[in-house]
Amino acid sequence: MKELERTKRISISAVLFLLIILIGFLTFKKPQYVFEKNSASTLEKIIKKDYILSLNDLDKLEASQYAVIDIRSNYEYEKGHLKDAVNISAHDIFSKSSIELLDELKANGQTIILYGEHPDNANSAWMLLYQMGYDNAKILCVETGYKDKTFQINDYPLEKPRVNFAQFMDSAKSAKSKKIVKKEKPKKKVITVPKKKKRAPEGGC
Amino acid sequence: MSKSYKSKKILVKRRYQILAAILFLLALGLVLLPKYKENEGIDPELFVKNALSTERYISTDVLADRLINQDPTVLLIDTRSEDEFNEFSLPDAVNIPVKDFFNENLNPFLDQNVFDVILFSNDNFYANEAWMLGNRLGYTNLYILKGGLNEWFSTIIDPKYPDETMPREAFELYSFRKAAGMYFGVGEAESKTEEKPVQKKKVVTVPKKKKRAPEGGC
Amino acid sequence: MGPLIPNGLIPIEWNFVIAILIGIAFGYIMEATGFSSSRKLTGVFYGYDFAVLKVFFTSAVVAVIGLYYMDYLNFVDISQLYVQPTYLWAAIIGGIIMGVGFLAGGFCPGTSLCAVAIGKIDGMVFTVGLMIGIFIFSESFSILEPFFESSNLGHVTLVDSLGISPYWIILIITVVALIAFAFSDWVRSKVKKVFY
Amino acid sequence: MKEKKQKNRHVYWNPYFGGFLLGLLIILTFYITGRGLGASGALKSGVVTIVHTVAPTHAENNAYYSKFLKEGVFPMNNWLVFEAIGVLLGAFLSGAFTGRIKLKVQHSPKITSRRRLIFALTGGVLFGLGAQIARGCTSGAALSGMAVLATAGFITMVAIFGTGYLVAYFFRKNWI
Repeated sequence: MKELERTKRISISAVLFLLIILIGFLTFKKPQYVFEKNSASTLEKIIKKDYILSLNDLDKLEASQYAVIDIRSNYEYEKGHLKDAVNISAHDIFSKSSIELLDELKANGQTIILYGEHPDNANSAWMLLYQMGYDNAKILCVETGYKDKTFQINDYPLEKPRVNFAQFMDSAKSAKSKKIVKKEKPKKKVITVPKKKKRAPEGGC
Repeated sequence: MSKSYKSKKILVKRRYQILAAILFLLALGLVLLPKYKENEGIDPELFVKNALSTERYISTDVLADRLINQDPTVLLIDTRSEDEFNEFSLPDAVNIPVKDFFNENLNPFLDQNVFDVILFSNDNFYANEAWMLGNRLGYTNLYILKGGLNEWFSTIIDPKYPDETMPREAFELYSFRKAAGMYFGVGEAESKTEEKPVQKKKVVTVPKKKKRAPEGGC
Repeated sequence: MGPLIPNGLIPIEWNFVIAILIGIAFGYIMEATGFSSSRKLTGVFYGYDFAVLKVFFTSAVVAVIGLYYMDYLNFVDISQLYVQPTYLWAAIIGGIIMGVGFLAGGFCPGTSLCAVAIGKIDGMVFTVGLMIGIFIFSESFSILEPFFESSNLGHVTLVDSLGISPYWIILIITVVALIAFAFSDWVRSKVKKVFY
Repeated sequence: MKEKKQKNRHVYWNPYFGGFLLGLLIILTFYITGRGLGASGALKSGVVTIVHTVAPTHAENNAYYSKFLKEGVFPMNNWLVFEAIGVLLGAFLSGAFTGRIKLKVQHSPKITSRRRLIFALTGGVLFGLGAQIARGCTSGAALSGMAVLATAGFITMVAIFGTGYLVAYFFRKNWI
């Protein structure tokens, strides 16, 4: 019966344990926005490349199926934009109205089509929206600009090399071969990436 | 047994019951707590902030300068496909196609804090994708070569001769680019034909980042 | 956030200092709870002392509840914690051998160290036995290896094995533990007292 | 009864209190190091070191020792070894505070010291063997494993205690 006198200690420590958990809850702030998709599944989606549309693809879609969103700044949008496009500047993507609009589009099953000055800008916004769970988002692969003071929108040749690099280098080498400047070739570089500080926990037993 | 002992025993028993109830309630609390999806990586708000910033871009001129000065902290990463990489790439570049981003042998090149990793592709697009993936996971030191190889060729390898009307800086830039172009192989065919680009033979050692090394079965 | 050392929040150099401090706390708690006494330990099998069961289950339940609360509150990332790999048959056979060894020797490795520290000769002999056992295993490793490496299920948790939410598992474990406590007290009241 | 208690210095903590503190310690350990507690790993390092000192080539050729022998790393330079040193210190402190430190063989009055020691040795050998096969002992596999809901932890725990109850009858003379 020696245990009898000792329950006070457990009670005290249990109360402390509860207090710690309580403090934890009080200091806890639930993140407002979270990424729904993990990085690995995002990468899979990226490899598929089925979310990139050209202007032709856009024409084929029915108007009720999609909503075009212009992610450029409000100022640029005012100067000129694609017909029927809605402006959600990338800076205000978390504003209440933008999120509401995006949610509504998602609920209606409509495709969100993003475009900006350059596919890169649209891609950044797409990466955000896709990872946040707006898997109905797509990119319009276009470049926008102005010509003769009118808004221009053209397909952008994505990741297309402008010249054949290898050939170009070969010809460049021989063409100007007379102007040789003596110089040392950079030494072979040995790249070692040291382990990052973050260590995987080891086994214990 | 005395009376006080008996009452004490009841008190103790009650205490145990309360403690048991606390434990049970705590466990029940876990079940009942509203679940939210835990965020992997950085906050989406920070993600946007980083994505909107243009700090990640490094211009071809700056890169050329750093390469010529043999800056040891530069690590070039080619995010194009392997075929394209084999055909041509920048000196000492490592090929990590975007699809291999999480490849356990290649990922340590990206997820580190020693080198300034400069991602490039023909354009910005693939490099940007890789950068965004890293951005979300909080990788530091990732940069993008602005304009990619296209820009590299039109500025460093084959710069345009500036108009006569342009300011002096344009000519200075032009001569820098011209010199840089020579450094990167323009017009050296006769003397150094045997010295093809060396990047493929480069020795690269990556320490393997072991996950959960099954250590010790005691 | 946590775990602190793997995430580089505490420099790795502190690892061994922390190891010693944690060890001291571990040893102190074990000794103070009576785990240095083999007769107290084996009491759980004869019903005269349930300290092992109580300590074991209380600590497991407290730890698992605490860790999951910490995970919920983002103090620690459960998925980063070390989960030992499950080698199904190795675990079962090893457990059976350990069970026999427990009853014969009256200690387990951690408690035998406590017993050594307070001068129990049987504890020291047990520890020597442990090392001999490890030696035998290592020497016959080439024979045992196929079995040792077989039926590897990977670093699985009950969540993966049973496919239910960890929170329900915790609730079930807690209830089982509480029932076990009540049951052990009842058994103890029936069994003849043994003084040691 | 009271006298007996005092004489034998068996005033231990309330097991629930001990368990509670141990639970907190496990949380702390996982929070700081990302791993659990352990004990037998330290002994394994000890064995590896001894074998490596006595017969270096043998140790390097053995598939099991060589796992723990890395170039330039002393096998005793291990987290678990330091933890085990701590355990010894901690237990000694606790024993010293309560006056439990005494060189003796603890055994049931029904058996001799000799028998107790023989059984302790056999038990130790079996436990050492089993702990290696199961990749962890009670503290390492079962206790820490249960804290993170590891399947291996539960299996090992059930196997140890299940077997314990099955064979308890045969060893009753040693303990009761």
